[in-house]
Amino acid sequence: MKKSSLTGLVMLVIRRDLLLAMRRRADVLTTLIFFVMVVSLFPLGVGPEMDILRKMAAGVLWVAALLSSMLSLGRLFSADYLDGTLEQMMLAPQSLSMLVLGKIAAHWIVSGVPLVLMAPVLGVQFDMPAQALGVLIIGLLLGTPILSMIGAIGAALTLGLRGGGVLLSLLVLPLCIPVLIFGTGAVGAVSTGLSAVSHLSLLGALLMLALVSTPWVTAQALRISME
Amino acid sequence: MKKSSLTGLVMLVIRRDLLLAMRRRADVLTTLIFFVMVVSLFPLGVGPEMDILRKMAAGVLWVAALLSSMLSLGRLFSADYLDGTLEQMMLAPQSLSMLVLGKIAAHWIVSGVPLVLMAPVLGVQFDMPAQALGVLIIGLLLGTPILSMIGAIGAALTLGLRGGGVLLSLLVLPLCIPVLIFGTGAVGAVSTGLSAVSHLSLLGALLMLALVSTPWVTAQALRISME
Amino acid sequence: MGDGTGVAYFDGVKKLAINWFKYSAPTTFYGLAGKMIPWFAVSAAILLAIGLYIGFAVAPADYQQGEFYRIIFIHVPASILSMFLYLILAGYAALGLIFNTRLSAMMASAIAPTGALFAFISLWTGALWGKPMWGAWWVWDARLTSELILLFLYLGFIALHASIDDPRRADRASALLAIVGSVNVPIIYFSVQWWNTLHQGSTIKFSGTSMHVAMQQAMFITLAACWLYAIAVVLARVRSIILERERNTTWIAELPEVKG
Amino acid sequence: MLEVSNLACSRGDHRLFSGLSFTLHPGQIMQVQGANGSGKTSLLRTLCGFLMPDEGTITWRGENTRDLDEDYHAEMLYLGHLNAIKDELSALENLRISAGLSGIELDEKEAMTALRRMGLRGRERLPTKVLSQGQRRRVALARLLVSDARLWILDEPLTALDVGAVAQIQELIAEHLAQQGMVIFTTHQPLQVAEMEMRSLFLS
Amino acid sequence: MLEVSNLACSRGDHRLFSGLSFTLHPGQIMQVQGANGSGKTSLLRTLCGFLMPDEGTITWRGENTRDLDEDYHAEMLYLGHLNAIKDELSALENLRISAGLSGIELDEKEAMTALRRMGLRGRERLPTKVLSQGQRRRVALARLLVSDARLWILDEPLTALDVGAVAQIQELIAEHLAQQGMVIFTTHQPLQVAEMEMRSLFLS
Amino acid sequence: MSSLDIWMRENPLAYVWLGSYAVAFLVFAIEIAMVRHKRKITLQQVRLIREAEGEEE
Ligand code: HEM
Ligand SMILES: Nc1ncnc2c1ncn2[C@@H]1O[C@H](COP(=O)(O)OP(=O)(O)OP(=O)(O)O)[C@@H](O)[C@H]1O
Ligand SMILES: Nc1ncnc2c1ncn2[C@@H]1O[C@H](COP(=O)(O)OP(=O)(O)OP(=O)(O)O)[C@@H](O)[C@H]1O
Ligand SMILES: [Mg+2]
Ligand SMILES: [Mg+2]
Repeated sequence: MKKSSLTGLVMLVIRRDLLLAMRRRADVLTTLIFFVMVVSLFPLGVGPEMDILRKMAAGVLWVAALLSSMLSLGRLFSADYLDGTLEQMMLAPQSLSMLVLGKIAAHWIVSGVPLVLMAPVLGVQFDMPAQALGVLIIGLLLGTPILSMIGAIGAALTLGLRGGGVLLSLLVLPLCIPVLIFGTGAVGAVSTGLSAVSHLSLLGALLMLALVSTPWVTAQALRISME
Repeated sequence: MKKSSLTGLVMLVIRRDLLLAMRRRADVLTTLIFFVMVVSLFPLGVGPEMDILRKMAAGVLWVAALLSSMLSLGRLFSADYLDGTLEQMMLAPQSLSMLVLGKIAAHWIVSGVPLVLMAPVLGVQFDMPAQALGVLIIGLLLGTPILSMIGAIGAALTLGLRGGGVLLSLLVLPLCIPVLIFGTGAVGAVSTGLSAVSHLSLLGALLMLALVSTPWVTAQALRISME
Repeated sequence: MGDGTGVAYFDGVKKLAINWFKYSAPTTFYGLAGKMIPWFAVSAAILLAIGLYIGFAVAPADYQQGEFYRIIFIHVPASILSMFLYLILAGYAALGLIFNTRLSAMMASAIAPTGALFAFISLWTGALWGKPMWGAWWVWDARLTSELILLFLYLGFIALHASIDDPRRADRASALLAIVGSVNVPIIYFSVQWWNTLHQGSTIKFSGTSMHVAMQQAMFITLAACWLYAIAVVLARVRSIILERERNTTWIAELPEVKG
Repeated sequence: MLEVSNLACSRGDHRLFSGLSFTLHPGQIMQVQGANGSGKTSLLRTLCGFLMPDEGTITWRGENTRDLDEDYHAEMLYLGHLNAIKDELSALENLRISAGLSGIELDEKEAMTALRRMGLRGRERLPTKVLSQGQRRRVALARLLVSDARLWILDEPLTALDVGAVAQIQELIAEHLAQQGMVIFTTHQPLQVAEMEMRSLFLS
Repeated sequence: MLEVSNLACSRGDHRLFSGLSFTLHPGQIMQVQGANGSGKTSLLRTLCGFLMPDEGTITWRGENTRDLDEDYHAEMLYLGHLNAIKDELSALENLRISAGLSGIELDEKEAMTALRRMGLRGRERLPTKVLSQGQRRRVALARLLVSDARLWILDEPLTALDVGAVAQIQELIAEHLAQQGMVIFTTHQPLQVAEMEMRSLFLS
Repeated sequence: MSSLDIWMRENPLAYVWLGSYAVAFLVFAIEIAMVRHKRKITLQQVRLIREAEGEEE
């Protein structure tokens, strides 16, 4: 028996969440497949004309990424809330914000990263040019952690409420719109021959901002939801 | 105290679910707002060119309808499962399939109908012509109950599993694709000057098929999930 | 026990006897499958070699497609197998659900990964073919899309089975899903009629009748090879599943590979 | 009336019990006892038909419960770990709906009387989400008062109840038995039913 | 050490209690009693800091628990209605993680010993979802064995436990008190702690 | 992309072999490896269980 430090505790939380994700491997896969499926639904609905499809590609991929990270966010705290683990986390002898950050990191590794890796394959299906694909991926790499972090606030606020999933999307989607706009904007810029740097650096700035502020806000939201 | 009949019991289930929906009014609204939001995200992601937008309109509306009914389906049985009401329903002295049909009907009234009513407003935003709008609405009116019914099977199968929402979509979306194809096909036909009757009557046939078979299949799935 | 105060008791001998009877089907099947696997595997390898030899050395290049058409010798078998395997899977699932036979459910879950992989190969090789032929890796054509949906159906089956821990519930739930999904297969298939379609029709119409025969021969031989391969792999997988599920029975404990 | 013969049940790979037989006649009560994890809940759920037994049969009035199905359901009442009440609905609405689901239409007055007898006076119209653990359990148990089922299957009915409520439940059970009802239940707390011989079934 | 003065708490519009004061010294144990809905759970959750009291203060070693926050958390242990265990993880993993969350790193052997003492021998590596109600509660209670907290706050620790497990918990509490620990708990079942004066707090 | 196109036109057979058959064989190989691995693991597990039971008796 020995006492654990702050980093020790954060690592414990990350390890625990990854372990749980491994145990429920299907979950991880399903988020990914949901992403693939939403993306593939559009051509079915819109029709097979490659010209239109190419133009919508970045938009569709970003919207699908947004939706699938929203969906997987519903589970970020709810399982822990329902079985009482969240109560125990709030009684941990370390700052709740840091534990929250750990949970968000684990969530991104499990649901954000596979999505980023899958995106190029889907982009090819829409016949996206290579350069646009590259920008898309960098954008997703910067953007998905922001989505996870903003989503965490929503997940904390809607904890234990019925219809959490939809309510969550409702709260969080408007906040995510800037990410969507910069992300698709970057791709748009590069396809019209402009530079994507300004869009991407705005995304980077958003990422920093989110990293600094959201864990604390989420921790407060959790405290409120536990009352 | 008096004994209740089969129709009495089904009506009780519908009344109860509508009452619950009224108590959680936020839920009903959020499904609708989710629909509106997904539809509105696309112009943001794809860009403001009206030509492209008009061509994607039907597809986007249908996909959004599909996704929002998937999301609300997660709740169809899960609340009743978690608090034990479903056990009691299975012990009701009437056929479980009929109770299931009651629940599906209530779900459609609460989540399908508002969506159908909202669709024309959104269609106008995409500059859809009046005739196409009309066909879109008839299609949605025939299609959304099918989505609810197919979704009910998925909801019953994934009962009590983690990651239910996403898993549900994975199971159910492929099954819903014909509905999507006929629904958008009808709009496509009418916009290219053809008749939408054949598509719509196929949707009608699917509806009949679903009405006859899905309640029973769902009831079996519920029995399996309760073990 | 009996009337009055009931007493739970545990009759070991009786349990063994009942288990022996109940599990007799997997018992015999396990051994039989073990004996058959090498035959299927070897003949699959031989046929594949012959088929590919005819396909690449005997059959000449197509006058329109050049050498690219030679993808057909893997593409078509993979496509056909992915569809048939789904129907077989659904058939086993239905058997298992209706007659509550354990082996059928195990067969269904053994087929799923192979089917999914064939669907993947079909998509992959099709995409590689599409690039030189249509100038795009992927078009949203009915045939292609339906193959993609088929892959999703497989994945849904696997995911559902994997997310349920209780094996009996997992079997029954995913069996129900497979049956419902099979209703969808013809619907998807007929959707070809509502779609403008780039993909080849169901009859092979290559020019050059003299080569036609060699091409067809090669294709049928590789098709047979793929069938044999699929059977071998499925049998091997189902043996592991039987071992896993029946690990508490005596006949498993008495197997030479377990004892040794 | 309820006749169980040679029942065997397993969860996962684990055989919980086998060769279990007993008969429950009208007016009889039986307590299922056993340590944690001995299979009490599984037995009750098998009797309800949620779990399929590995072997053996359960008959009610001489017919297999599987075949009777809905007719059997009409004559039995199961109360599990879960309360089967909705947080958003009031105690009153909850009781009327759950009675309705078991086939009995209840008017408001009858429901009120039942809830008051369960010690929920003044809380009948509050949403149940604001009730305490024990109060919620009482709402669930109020079904016992309005049911006309012959067979009661109760899984740990006394959890979270205070002394007063426990006494009430004992009284209720005694009444039910006096009217030729049957009860089968589990509990880790002592339960005394006046003037009744309590049969016990030990699982181990 | 734990000093509560003039505490008042309400849920919704309903004042549960007010003017509540008591002090708990090392080696003391206190049972919070009261009928269903009298506010026992609310009191315990207030002591943990989940609920804000309307009035009054809670101090620990003379300092307000609100200000101490994490330092207070390091010295207390709360077990509520919920078990805080994960279905997918084994009993062993659950115990190690929950101990980890309360700041104690446990190696596998220590965790094993604790679980065995709680009567879970042979089930340490099973996913907890296959355990019965009582077994799951035991996994949660195993935290008591590995914790070094001074103050234990236990909400109905005995639910779902069989006779053997209840005796075990009584023994554990006696040990903790002998080491100058403090316990505050609720239960509707009788609990006897050897050679200890049991203080009672009645809520009504 | 265009360089790939040119290479593809010039070496169609290499394209077919590397792109389709090599990948297909790789998939087969992976599947066979997975099946063998699964058999190894299950056999191990079953043996472990048997040994555990042996100890209990
Ligand atoms: C990703 C792309 C593709 C997919 C998913 C795909 C899928 C399929 C499927 C499912 C079949 C079986 C059809 C049946 O049994 O009736 C098939 C057969 C066939 N495919 Fe493809 N395919 C793709 C691309 C291509 C391309 C690009 C070509 C050639 C230009 C092609 C040529 C053929 C031919 C010749 C057959 C045999 C048709 C027959 O049954 O006689 N495929 N493909
Ligand atoms: N969120 C809430 N809003 C309004 N009232 C509430 C809320 N939570 C609890 N109450 C009320 O507060 C009272 C006390 O509840 P509490 O759970 O503390 O009781 P308890 O003493 O633990 O009872 P039990 O023995 O049944 O567990 C109850 O009457 C309940 O109706
Ligand atoms: N789904 C399942 N899969 C595998 N094993 C299970 C499952 N459900 C229960 N078990 C096991 O079955 C045994 C009996 O469980 P059950 O819930 O019937 O016990 P119980 O007698 O009600 O115990 P308690 O007094 O703790 O409620 C337990 O040992 C448990 O581990
Ligand atoms: Mg139990
Ligand atoms: Mg309480």
